[in-house]
Amino acid sequence: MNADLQNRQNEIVEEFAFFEDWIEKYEHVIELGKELESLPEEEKQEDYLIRGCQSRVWLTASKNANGEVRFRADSDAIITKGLVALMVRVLDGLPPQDIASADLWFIGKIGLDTHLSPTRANGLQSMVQQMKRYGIAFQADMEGGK
Amino acid sequence: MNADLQNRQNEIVEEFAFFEDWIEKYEHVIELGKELESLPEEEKQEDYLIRGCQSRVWLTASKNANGEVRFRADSDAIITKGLVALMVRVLDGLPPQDIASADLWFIGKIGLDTHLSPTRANGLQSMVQQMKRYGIAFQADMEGGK
Amino acid sequence: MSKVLDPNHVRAQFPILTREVNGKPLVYLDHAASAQKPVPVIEAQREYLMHYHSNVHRGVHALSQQATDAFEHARTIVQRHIGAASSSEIIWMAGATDGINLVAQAWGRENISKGDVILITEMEHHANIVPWQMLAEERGAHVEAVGVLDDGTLDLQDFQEKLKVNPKLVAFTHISNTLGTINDAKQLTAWAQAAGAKVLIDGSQAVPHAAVDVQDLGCDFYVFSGHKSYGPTGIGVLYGRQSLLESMRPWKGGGEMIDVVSIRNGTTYAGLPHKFEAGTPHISGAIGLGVALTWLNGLGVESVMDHETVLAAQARHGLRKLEGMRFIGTAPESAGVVSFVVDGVHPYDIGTLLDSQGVAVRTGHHCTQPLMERFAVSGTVRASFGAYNTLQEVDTFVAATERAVNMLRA
Amino acid sequence: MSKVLDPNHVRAQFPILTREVNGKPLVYLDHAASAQKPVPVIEAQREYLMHYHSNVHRGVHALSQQATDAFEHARTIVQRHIGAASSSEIIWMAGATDGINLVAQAWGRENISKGDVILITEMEHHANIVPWQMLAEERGAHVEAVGVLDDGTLDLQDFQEKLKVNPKLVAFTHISNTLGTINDAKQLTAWAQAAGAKVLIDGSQAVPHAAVDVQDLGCDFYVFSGHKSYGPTGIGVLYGRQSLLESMRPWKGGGEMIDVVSIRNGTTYAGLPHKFEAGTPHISGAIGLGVALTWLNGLGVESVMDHETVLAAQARHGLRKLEGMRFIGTAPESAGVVSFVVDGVHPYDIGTLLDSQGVAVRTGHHCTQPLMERFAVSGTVRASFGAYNTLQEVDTFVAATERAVNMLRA
Ligand SMILES: Cc1ncc(COP(=O)(O)O)c(C=O)c1O
Ligand SMILES: Cc1ncc(COP(=O)(O)O)c(C=O)c1O
Repeated sequence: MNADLQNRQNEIVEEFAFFEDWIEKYEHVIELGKELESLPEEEKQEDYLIRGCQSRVWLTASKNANGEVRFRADSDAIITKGLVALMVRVLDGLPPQDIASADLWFIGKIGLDTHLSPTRANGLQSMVQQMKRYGIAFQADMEGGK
Repeated sequence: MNADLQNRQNEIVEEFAFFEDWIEKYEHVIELGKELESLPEEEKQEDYLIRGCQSRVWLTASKNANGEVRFRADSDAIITKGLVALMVRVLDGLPPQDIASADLWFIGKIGLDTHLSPTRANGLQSMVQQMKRYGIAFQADMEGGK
Repeated sequence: MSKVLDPNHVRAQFPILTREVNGKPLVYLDHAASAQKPVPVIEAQREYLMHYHSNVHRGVHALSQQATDAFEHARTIVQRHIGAASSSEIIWMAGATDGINLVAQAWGRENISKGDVILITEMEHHANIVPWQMLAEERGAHVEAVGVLDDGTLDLQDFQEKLKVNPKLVAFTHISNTLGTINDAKQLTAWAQAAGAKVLIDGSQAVPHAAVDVQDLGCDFYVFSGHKSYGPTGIGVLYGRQSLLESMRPWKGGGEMIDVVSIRNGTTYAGLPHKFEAGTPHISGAIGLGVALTWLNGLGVESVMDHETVLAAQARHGLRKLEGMRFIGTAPESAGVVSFVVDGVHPYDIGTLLDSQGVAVRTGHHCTQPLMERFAVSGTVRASFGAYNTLQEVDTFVAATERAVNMLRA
Repeated sequence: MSKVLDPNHVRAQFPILTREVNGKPLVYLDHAASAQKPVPVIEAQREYLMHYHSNVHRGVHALSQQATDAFEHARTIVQRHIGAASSSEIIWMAGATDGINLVAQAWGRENISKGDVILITEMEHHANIVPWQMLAEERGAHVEAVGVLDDGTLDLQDFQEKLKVNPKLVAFTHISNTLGTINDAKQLTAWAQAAGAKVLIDGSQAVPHAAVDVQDLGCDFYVFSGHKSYGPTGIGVLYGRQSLLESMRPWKGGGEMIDVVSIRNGTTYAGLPHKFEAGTPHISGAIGLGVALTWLNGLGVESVMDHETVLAAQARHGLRKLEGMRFIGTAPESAGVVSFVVDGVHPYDIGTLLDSQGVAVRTGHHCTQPLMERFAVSGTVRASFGAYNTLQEVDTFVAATERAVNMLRA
């Protein structure tokens, strides 16, 4: 398992350990949402859109020179965006195969897993799925290119 | 209220007071069913048929010289026929207006009222309704003929 | 004059209200989606399942008789509750949606032809839109929608205007689930019928909050769901005028709805109400709904409405102070529903932060997307009140909203 | 080998079994009509209503999330129980009847044309006859029925013969509710599909008594009701192969089943399974059915079947001695159902006298009138067994029947 992936998750869990109640947790998530750079309006296209029933998520991915995957993402709801920021923080810049197989245990540990439920319909679960699909696609890409 | 109607019902209630359990009551009802003269097959016509979902009842009515209503009835199920016999015994030979307005309290008193429930679908409830309708019809008939 | 309701007395009958959510006492303000159940409703269903469950109708044994009697008794409770002329006008359905679909399919297919107009309104729930769109598509008819004014009242002028093309059917909601607007259902019915239309009223939001008398309204069809009226899930009611129901063909085939079934000679159907009740019905649901309506009558539905109106007024009063607050639906005649958006803040975020403070509201389009389009919002936050909500809960809700908005704005 | 079931252990979970009827202990032998509910099923529904009821899907608050999770979890229980490939192939319906009507209307209208044949059998329940007759009438198609042999087995020769006209759909019951006959559903499906037909299996009587694997059967549709499988009333299941369900248009319109609703631009629909689930579902029913199937799995449905088969054999053994006894349905492959008539005695009378002795059986046509016609009887007395019936109860039933027949004959 990728060490970065583990370290990043541990870091987030420690960060959230400080908070005493839900409100404080969400304060932090909102903070993260605000810090995440927004996608320019012209990139918020249908192609990058993941439609939840209540909030929407946009996600783009590319591969850098080192073969690592770079994610950029946004949401129209700030709490969703904060969670999006956490996902990006954990997976951004990893090699494709590590993304494809990533176990994102931190989200349960910090108690925000209900937001990732397939029935939550905020687009987050589909986003994580989509991130992994990019991992798989870029991996195949590399193998294909060998 | 017609005195005969009251006496006949009282008589039946007394008759049933002897029985200790359901089985004995039904034994008596079956007895009554067997004693009731069957309608000849040719009278068991569609016109006289009252269709229940489970058992069927046939009922005919006529007016005698005294202006009293005479009922004859039958059923293909013997318990239904026994109950039919009780109805006939109570209402047969009464003047139309007394039939039309008859309060048949005996059936509750002897504990067989579930058989008369509109949901029982043995045809009995419709039969009682039909007997009363004959009462009304013959009454109108008389008034019309005055 | 209706008596004043003591919500604390009412609360005692709702076990769920003592629970906590996210470490905070639950404040349940999602009645337009579904109401909680009082103990008598829960117990009646349990009692049924523990002591006299059986399939209904045609059974000779005592359990079947007992279940059938309770089931049919519930039908007469519904009949009286909504003022129907006869219990055979009361058809058990799976819910309001099911009832509207029955009318769309069983009545609509026979009576709507190419070019016909079905008139609805912009404030309808999807349940009172999509079945008509599907019918219109199949039959080559058109669905038109009466507009809604800025305050959320129905545009009566537009209504009368749109009646001029003589729609075959006019279907509208008695009370809007998103705006709270109370429509003058009797007046609308009279106008629509004068223009030659049949009228279906969606009473989903009316039965839990208002006195309903279908004969006084004069409508042809009326539908509602049990679960919004403190009753069980999976049960609802379609009322239809007897002669109309009689003229209609059945919708679903199966047991209960037949008279004689023959493969060679074809099948004949049962009379009302069974003609429209194919299959084993939701017996415990019907019994539970009967108990729920009896319970609601005990409180006095007018007292409930008065109480909820006070709560809504108090909520608006508190929320109004928040910067960027915009109420969606401010009609003078309205029920205990408060829908709003806050400038620059996403409803989902407010809903999430309210939840983290124990307050349950609904956010999103509330199954009224055309209304969202009309008010140019993607969704709203909606608090909808019930008989057992208190003024303190309203204060909690307002304070929690204020906190949420401040956090989201900061 | 399946483990042997201890009915007394099972009985303890059914409160209703301790009650009396007409002063006698209840002997409930009417499972083909509806099964009683074990405590876990009753309690799961109560628990839901007391502690986490809320409308499902799209709610942001904790209750809605909790209710949705439980509701969707129940769907995966059903999926696994009947061996479906995916939970989106499991559609919640109001019952088996509702499920068959969905297929008849949503699939049938698009796929059945003038002159087409729909093949059923003479042993079908009205629920698996009337929807096809209604469809056939509308589309100008024909319903044909495969015959039944004297012992109540399906006439396989006739089945194969009737396949020669290449019916578009073959619909048959997995187990007959009147005869107890177990059809070789896998074989029949293979034959029908080889002839180009889609296959619907009515599993109403199979799910409570037999292991069902829809992928192994290979059928296109499979339906059953919750209430016959120890679950709640008002809930049932339609299984459909994913690709087939995807190709079908929705049946009912409303909330849940839409993607985008617009009055001007029309409406687009949600994906499976929601496309077929318009309106607020029967949440407590779905949860209860999940618990019922889990409970049934705990007993082992094969053990249940073995147990019931023993009971039926014992009943036949006892009844056989009665003069004029005629069993309707004596197929070698049959489930725990004993249907009979007695010469010169009306079934209604027997049913009434059994009831007076506390024994609940069903009498009449059991919603299978064509089968009554086939066997030239107006109705039968039917005892149908469940997991908790005991050999003593069978003896009570036989003795009570003997007593009834003697009284009626005397
Ligand atoms: C074989 C069969 N099919 C269908 C049904 C109909 O089931 P439901 O009435 O629960 O819809 C029944 C139950 O009566 C049945 O026994
Ligand atoms: C106005 C209105 N109509 C119809 C419905 C549909 O009710 P159900 O989902 O119970 O069928 C609802 C509930 O969501 C509603 O609020």
